[in-house]
Amino acid sequence: MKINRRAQQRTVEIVSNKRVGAYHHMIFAVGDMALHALPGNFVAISVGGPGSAMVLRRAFAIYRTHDRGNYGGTLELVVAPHGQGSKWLTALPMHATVDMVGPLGTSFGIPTEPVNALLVGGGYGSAPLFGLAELLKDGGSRVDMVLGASSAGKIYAPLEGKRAVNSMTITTDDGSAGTKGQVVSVLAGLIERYDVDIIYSCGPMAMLAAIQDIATQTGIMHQCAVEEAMACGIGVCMTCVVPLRDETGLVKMSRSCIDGPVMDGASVLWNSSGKIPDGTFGAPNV
Amino acid sequence: MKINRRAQQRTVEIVSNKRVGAYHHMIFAVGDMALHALPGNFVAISVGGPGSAMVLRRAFAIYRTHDRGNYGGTLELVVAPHGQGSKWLTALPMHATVDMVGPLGTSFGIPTEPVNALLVGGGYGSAPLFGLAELLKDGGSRVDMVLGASSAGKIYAPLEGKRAVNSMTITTDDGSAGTKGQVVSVLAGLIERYDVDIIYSCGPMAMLAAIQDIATQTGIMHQCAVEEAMACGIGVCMTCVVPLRDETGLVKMSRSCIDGPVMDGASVLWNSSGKIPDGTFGAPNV
Amino acid sequence: MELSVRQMSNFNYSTSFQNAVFPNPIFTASGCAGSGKELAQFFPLTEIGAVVTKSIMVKARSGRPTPRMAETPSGMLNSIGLQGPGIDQFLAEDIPFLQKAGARIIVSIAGESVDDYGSLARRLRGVPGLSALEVNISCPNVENRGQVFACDPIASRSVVEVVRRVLGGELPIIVKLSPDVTDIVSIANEVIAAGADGLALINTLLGMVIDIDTMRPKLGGKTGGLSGPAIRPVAVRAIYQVHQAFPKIPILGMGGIASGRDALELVFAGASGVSVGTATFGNPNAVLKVKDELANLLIERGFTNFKEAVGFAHRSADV
Amino acid sequence: MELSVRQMSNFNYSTSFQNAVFPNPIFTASGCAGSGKELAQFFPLTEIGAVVTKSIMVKARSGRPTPRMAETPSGMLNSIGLQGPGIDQFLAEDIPFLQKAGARIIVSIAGESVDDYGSLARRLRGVPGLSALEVNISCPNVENRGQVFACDPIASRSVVEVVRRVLGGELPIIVKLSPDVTDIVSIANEVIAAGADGLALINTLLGMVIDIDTMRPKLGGKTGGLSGPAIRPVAVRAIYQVHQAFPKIPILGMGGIASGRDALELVFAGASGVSVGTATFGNPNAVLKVKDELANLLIERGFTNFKEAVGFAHRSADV
Ligand SMILES: Cc1cc2nc3c(=O)[nH]c(=O)nc-3n(C[C@H](O)[C@H](O)[C@H](O)COP(=O)(O)OP(=O)(O)OC[C@H]3O[C@@H](n4cnc5c(N)ncnc54)[C@H](O)[C@@H]3O)c2cc1C
Ligand SMILES: Cc1cc2nc3c(=O)[nH]c(=O)nc-3n(C[C@H](O)[C@H](O)[C@H](O)COP(=O)(O)OP(=O)(O)OC[C@H]3O[C@@H](n4cnc5c(N)ncnc54)[C@H](O)[C@@H]3O)c2cc1C
Ligand SMILES: Cc1cc2nc3c(=O)[nH]c(=O)nc-3n(C[C@H](O)[C@H](O)[C@H](O)COP(=O)(O)O)c2cc1C
Ligand SMILES: Cc1cc2nc3c(=O)[nH]c(=O)nc-3n(C[C@H](O)[C@H](O)[C@H](O)COP(=O)(O)O)c2cc1C
Ligand code: FES
Ligand code: FES
Repeated sequence: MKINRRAQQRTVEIVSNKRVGAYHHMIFAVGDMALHALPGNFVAISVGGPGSAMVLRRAFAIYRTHDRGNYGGTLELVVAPHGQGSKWLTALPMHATVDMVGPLGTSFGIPTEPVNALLVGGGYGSAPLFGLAELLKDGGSRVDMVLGASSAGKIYAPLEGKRAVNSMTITTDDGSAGTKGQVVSVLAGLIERYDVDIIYSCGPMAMLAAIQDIATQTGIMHQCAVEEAMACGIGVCMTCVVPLRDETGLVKMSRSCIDGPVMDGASVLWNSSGKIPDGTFGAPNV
Repeated sequence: MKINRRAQQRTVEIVSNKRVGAYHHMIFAVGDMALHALPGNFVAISVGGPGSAMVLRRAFAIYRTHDRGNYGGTLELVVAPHGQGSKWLTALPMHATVDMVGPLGTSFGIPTEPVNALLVGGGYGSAPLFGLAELLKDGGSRVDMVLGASSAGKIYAPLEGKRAVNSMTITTDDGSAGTKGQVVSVLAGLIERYDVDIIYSCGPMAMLAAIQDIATQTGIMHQCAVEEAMACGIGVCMTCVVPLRDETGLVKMSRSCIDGPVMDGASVLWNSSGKIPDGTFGAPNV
Repeated sequence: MELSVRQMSNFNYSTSFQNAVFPNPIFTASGCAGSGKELAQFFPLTEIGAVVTKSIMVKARSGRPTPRMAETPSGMLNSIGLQGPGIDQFLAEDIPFLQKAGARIIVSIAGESVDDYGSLARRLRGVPGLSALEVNISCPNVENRGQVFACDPIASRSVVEVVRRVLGGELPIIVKLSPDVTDIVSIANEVIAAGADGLALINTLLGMVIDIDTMRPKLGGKTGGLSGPAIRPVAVRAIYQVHQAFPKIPILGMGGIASGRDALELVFAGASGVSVGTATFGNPNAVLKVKDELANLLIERGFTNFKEAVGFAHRSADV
Repeated sequence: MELSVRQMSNFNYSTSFQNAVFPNPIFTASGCAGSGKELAQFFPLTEIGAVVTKSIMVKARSGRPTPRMAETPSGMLNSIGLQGPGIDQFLAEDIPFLQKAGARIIVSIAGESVDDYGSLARRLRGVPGLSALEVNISCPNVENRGQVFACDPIASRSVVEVVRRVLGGELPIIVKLSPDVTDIVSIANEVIAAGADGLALINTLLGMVIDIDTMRPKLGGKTGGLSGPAIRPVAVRAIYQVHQAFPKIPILGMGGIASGRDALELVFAGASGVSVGTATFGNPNAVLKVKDELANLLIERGFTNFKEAVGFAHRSADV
């Protein structure tokens, strides 16, 4: 079992915090924590400062890392100011420090041979895909990317990221950028056009489920980073579970922080929030 | 009954925050709240910011106010970074804002005729005495002051404050400034030397009680600002009570936020924390 | 904001507890609004649904010794011990003020014996301008080794029966329950059977803080009542359970409400009215803030009538 | 700090629950330390007093549907629903790991019937290297319309009697009580009479959060258990009351402990050991932090022996 062998807890300094569209791009000086991070891993950050009523960490997918630079190792996140915790974080000034645990969780699997990969991101779900794209390109793969969001401001796609992929497709629900509609509406076309072997995705659960439908229909692989609410991020609380089919066919409620966040899309029993799928290991006998 | 007729709730800006010895001298731009404050009044400030686990305001005696100036009306406090709330407050930067309610409570009574007044402060309890000294001097009174604390750093006595009084005596428990010992040890001498008519005091409850003993022995008036833990500061919670004898001789558990903080020392039944004095209005029949 | 305010005119914010009607459902919580005078300094009492008075007893009462409070994470403990002037002075001073201020008045009563409750109800029966009685049964019963009425179904029932008998149908009776019981639904069942028109949920939880410097309990009364946002999930649960069991009995909800979103949780759980207690200590204008925010949230969600939202979580949960 | 560390050598931090001795009194809380493996990534398990395992049941159990958690002011709700692999796999996988890691082990057991508890005790009786059993009776009793054992004195008693009978004097039994009862002292009394060597106080409080956007209960299981600093005053009170009534019965305290000062409150109230639960979610090293801070605070206060501090608030309160 993967037990976050390389995870560290440390106080890290914010060395940059910039608004980009609806998000904040934040850079942290994290020392050698940066050495061990792989695309798909996440970090968990304490929010609210001393005396805060917020007792749980917040998880953020790692956007990218640099081993060395002006600040030693750095780690970057793309954070949406959403509720109290993320608003607190994105409001922090330069040089403020936060308590960070990472890198945590599973990472995207990289094929040993060059492939045609389609990377699909929803909202800030694009963040981990750029580092992944780089790795795939380094391995000789073709990388096409499609990013979707409700509106243009919620597409996170920095210029260098756009340049690094073979093609970039944008969809927005309101049509304020790219094609009007949801990412799934353009997937079938892209899969055919680019002869896609594998889909990598990150975004809201409903989007991942829809992508899996297409992956199943077209018979291609799908690795996705899921996002269940996490209380601990380190595997000790059992709040973050999704029903996952293991190699033997057994469905278990599996922790998305340790057995994920990156999972094989075909192994996840989708749309099961609010229920325990029949036949799950230990499910109540009805 | 005095019901804080002039109290306002408003968001005020910090326009200065300086460490002075063990304290922070803080100035807030408060608009016309400054107009109505009298020596002895206090303000109540929300601490911890949004998402804080601290649900109660903190009370601070008003050090002084100015009706107008660069920032319009200003109000000044002397704050000891003690627990979580005061540490949060004293760590705020310039231009940060806080939610303040004030002015609250009773104020020191000013004699209509010139008198010989002795002002006694313990620790940050000196804060409200400087404004009081000014008022008394304006009315032609003689004002002597004695300030005590555990050590020199905890004596708050700005230069202009020292200059404004006829004499200033300092005591510290460890002898690091002034006379070694507690304020009460020098009181009898000062009362005699300056032919004191009235004592005004502010500081810890034990000090106020000891002063009252001397006031009783010497038969002089004593007005003191008490400091009971306050949950609301505005008279609605009944947590801040002290047993107080009214004009008819009846002892009632009276709110120090509304019937105080300034009280007639002779009317307070001292040393009754942890008990209800016998004969108090509504006391259990034993 | 603009939008909400414009739409407000079409929004029916009124609520009722049996025959008592209130223009809006946001009240003060008993013991958290002084005599009303103190809050009237910050806003006109006519603005809020009702003032719930501090619990009044037959005789004057000094309350518990100090220290009477301790701040706790997202909450506080209090051990006021029902300090108050007794019913005579209350009727002579506090009630006339509230009447003059035009406030809708809910008088909270507390007793040490079943008879006490009867006497209090008798004194209040004819008083003009009262909207309802709140019967606080979280008090030690001196006739039963000090066991709190609200923890004993039989004692709870007796209190409500007496009050009901004295009042006849004159004033709605809202019985305030303690969460410190094994089965709040069964206590609710008893008091409803005894004639309660409504229930108030929840009173404080019994708690303690130890001062790590003096190394002894911090409060003069040793234990105290825990209130504030910390207990909100317990309040939501209690209201949900009781509304589920008795959907026709109106509930006055309280416990950690400091904002419109907090109040909305209680309303969706089943509260027909919401009292704001501890939040007033942190913000004198909290009751008004809750009132305005809740209206906006309801309007945003398409409700045109407050009453449609009451208990909504029960209806939507099974869709 | 310097000073404390120097003096540490003279400080006796050990504690005991009947014949089980622990080098220090800071444990994990059941259900808050995974299988132990996950925390071992952050510190050696030998550093802490003991690992209390998540409650294990006879059969594998999927637990409740998601969402399983909601953050609340200074706390959280969980509705894990005792997900676990069942006793067989637990004995085959989890226990060997803990044994190898050199951890002191307290196994928490949970059942749906009195028999379940008996079977579990039987399976655990001979297992080498266990320090004690924690008996979690905050579970629905399927044989009694799902009423939680811990809410019913008779059912609580039956469970403890069975476990005692099966174990003989072999392993200390620590019975974990729920605070959601009218009179926790009377429940304590029953389980002590039935043979409990120690008590664990407190389990979570029953709570609910309503999602104001979906307008329904946020948790898949609707209600959940409230934990974290919000409930600390309830834990202190429960421990104080029970220690007052049964000063010789060791108590394992828990409920909102995140620092040494928090733990000190529980110790002064009467806890011989302190479990750290929810705080680990916010800080993987919380158990160690509490251990170090508590030692320093006790040394600062002149204690040379941890056990002298247990229940100190009772002794100093009457001075
Ligand atoms: C593996 C993982 C990766 C993530 N990566 C990112 C990222 O790169 N950028 C980013 O902005 N956010 C990310 N999130 C979401 C982030 O952790 C926070 O949940 C989000 O910022 C909202 O927290 P809040 O305090 O602002 O909101 P609040 O509403 O105050 O949060 C209350 C609680 O609900 C949980 N919660 C709320 N929304 C979500 C959500 N969408 N998913 C999971 N839990 C939620 C919070 O974690 C918290 O415990 C990620 C979450 C997970 C699990
Ligand atoms: C009328 C009045 C005037 C005051 N004037 C000043 C002043 O001018 N300068 C100053 O530094 N402080 C003053 N205080 C004390 C101040 O209100 C805070 O209590 C103090 O700053 C400690 O708060 P904290 O959050 O740091 O400590 P915490 O220990 O976190 O406080 C916890 C709770 O205990 C209460 N508390 C703690 N210590 C005291 C205390 N000594 N007196 C009353 N309540 C206490 C707090 O108000 C809070 O509710 C005054 C208090 C009162 C009642
Ligand atoms: C200081 C204080 C005094 C209280 N006095 C009373 C009272 O006299 N009668 C009563 O029924 N409840 C009393 N309560 C309980 C509140 O009315 C309310 O039920 C409880 O505090 C939960 O609400 P809150 O979290 O909004 O404060 C009191 C609460 C506090 C904090
Ligand atoms: C996620 C979670 C899972 C828990 N699982 C168990 C359990 O399996 N058995 C048990 O006895 N208590 C369980 N508890 C209760 C804790 O052991 C503890 O009694 C409670 O949370 C109070 O302590 P805390 O505030 O430090 O978390 C659980 C608590 C949480 C938060
Ligand atoms: S978040 Fe705690 S186990 Fe995954
Ligand atoms: S502090 Fe609330 S009445 Fe005085």
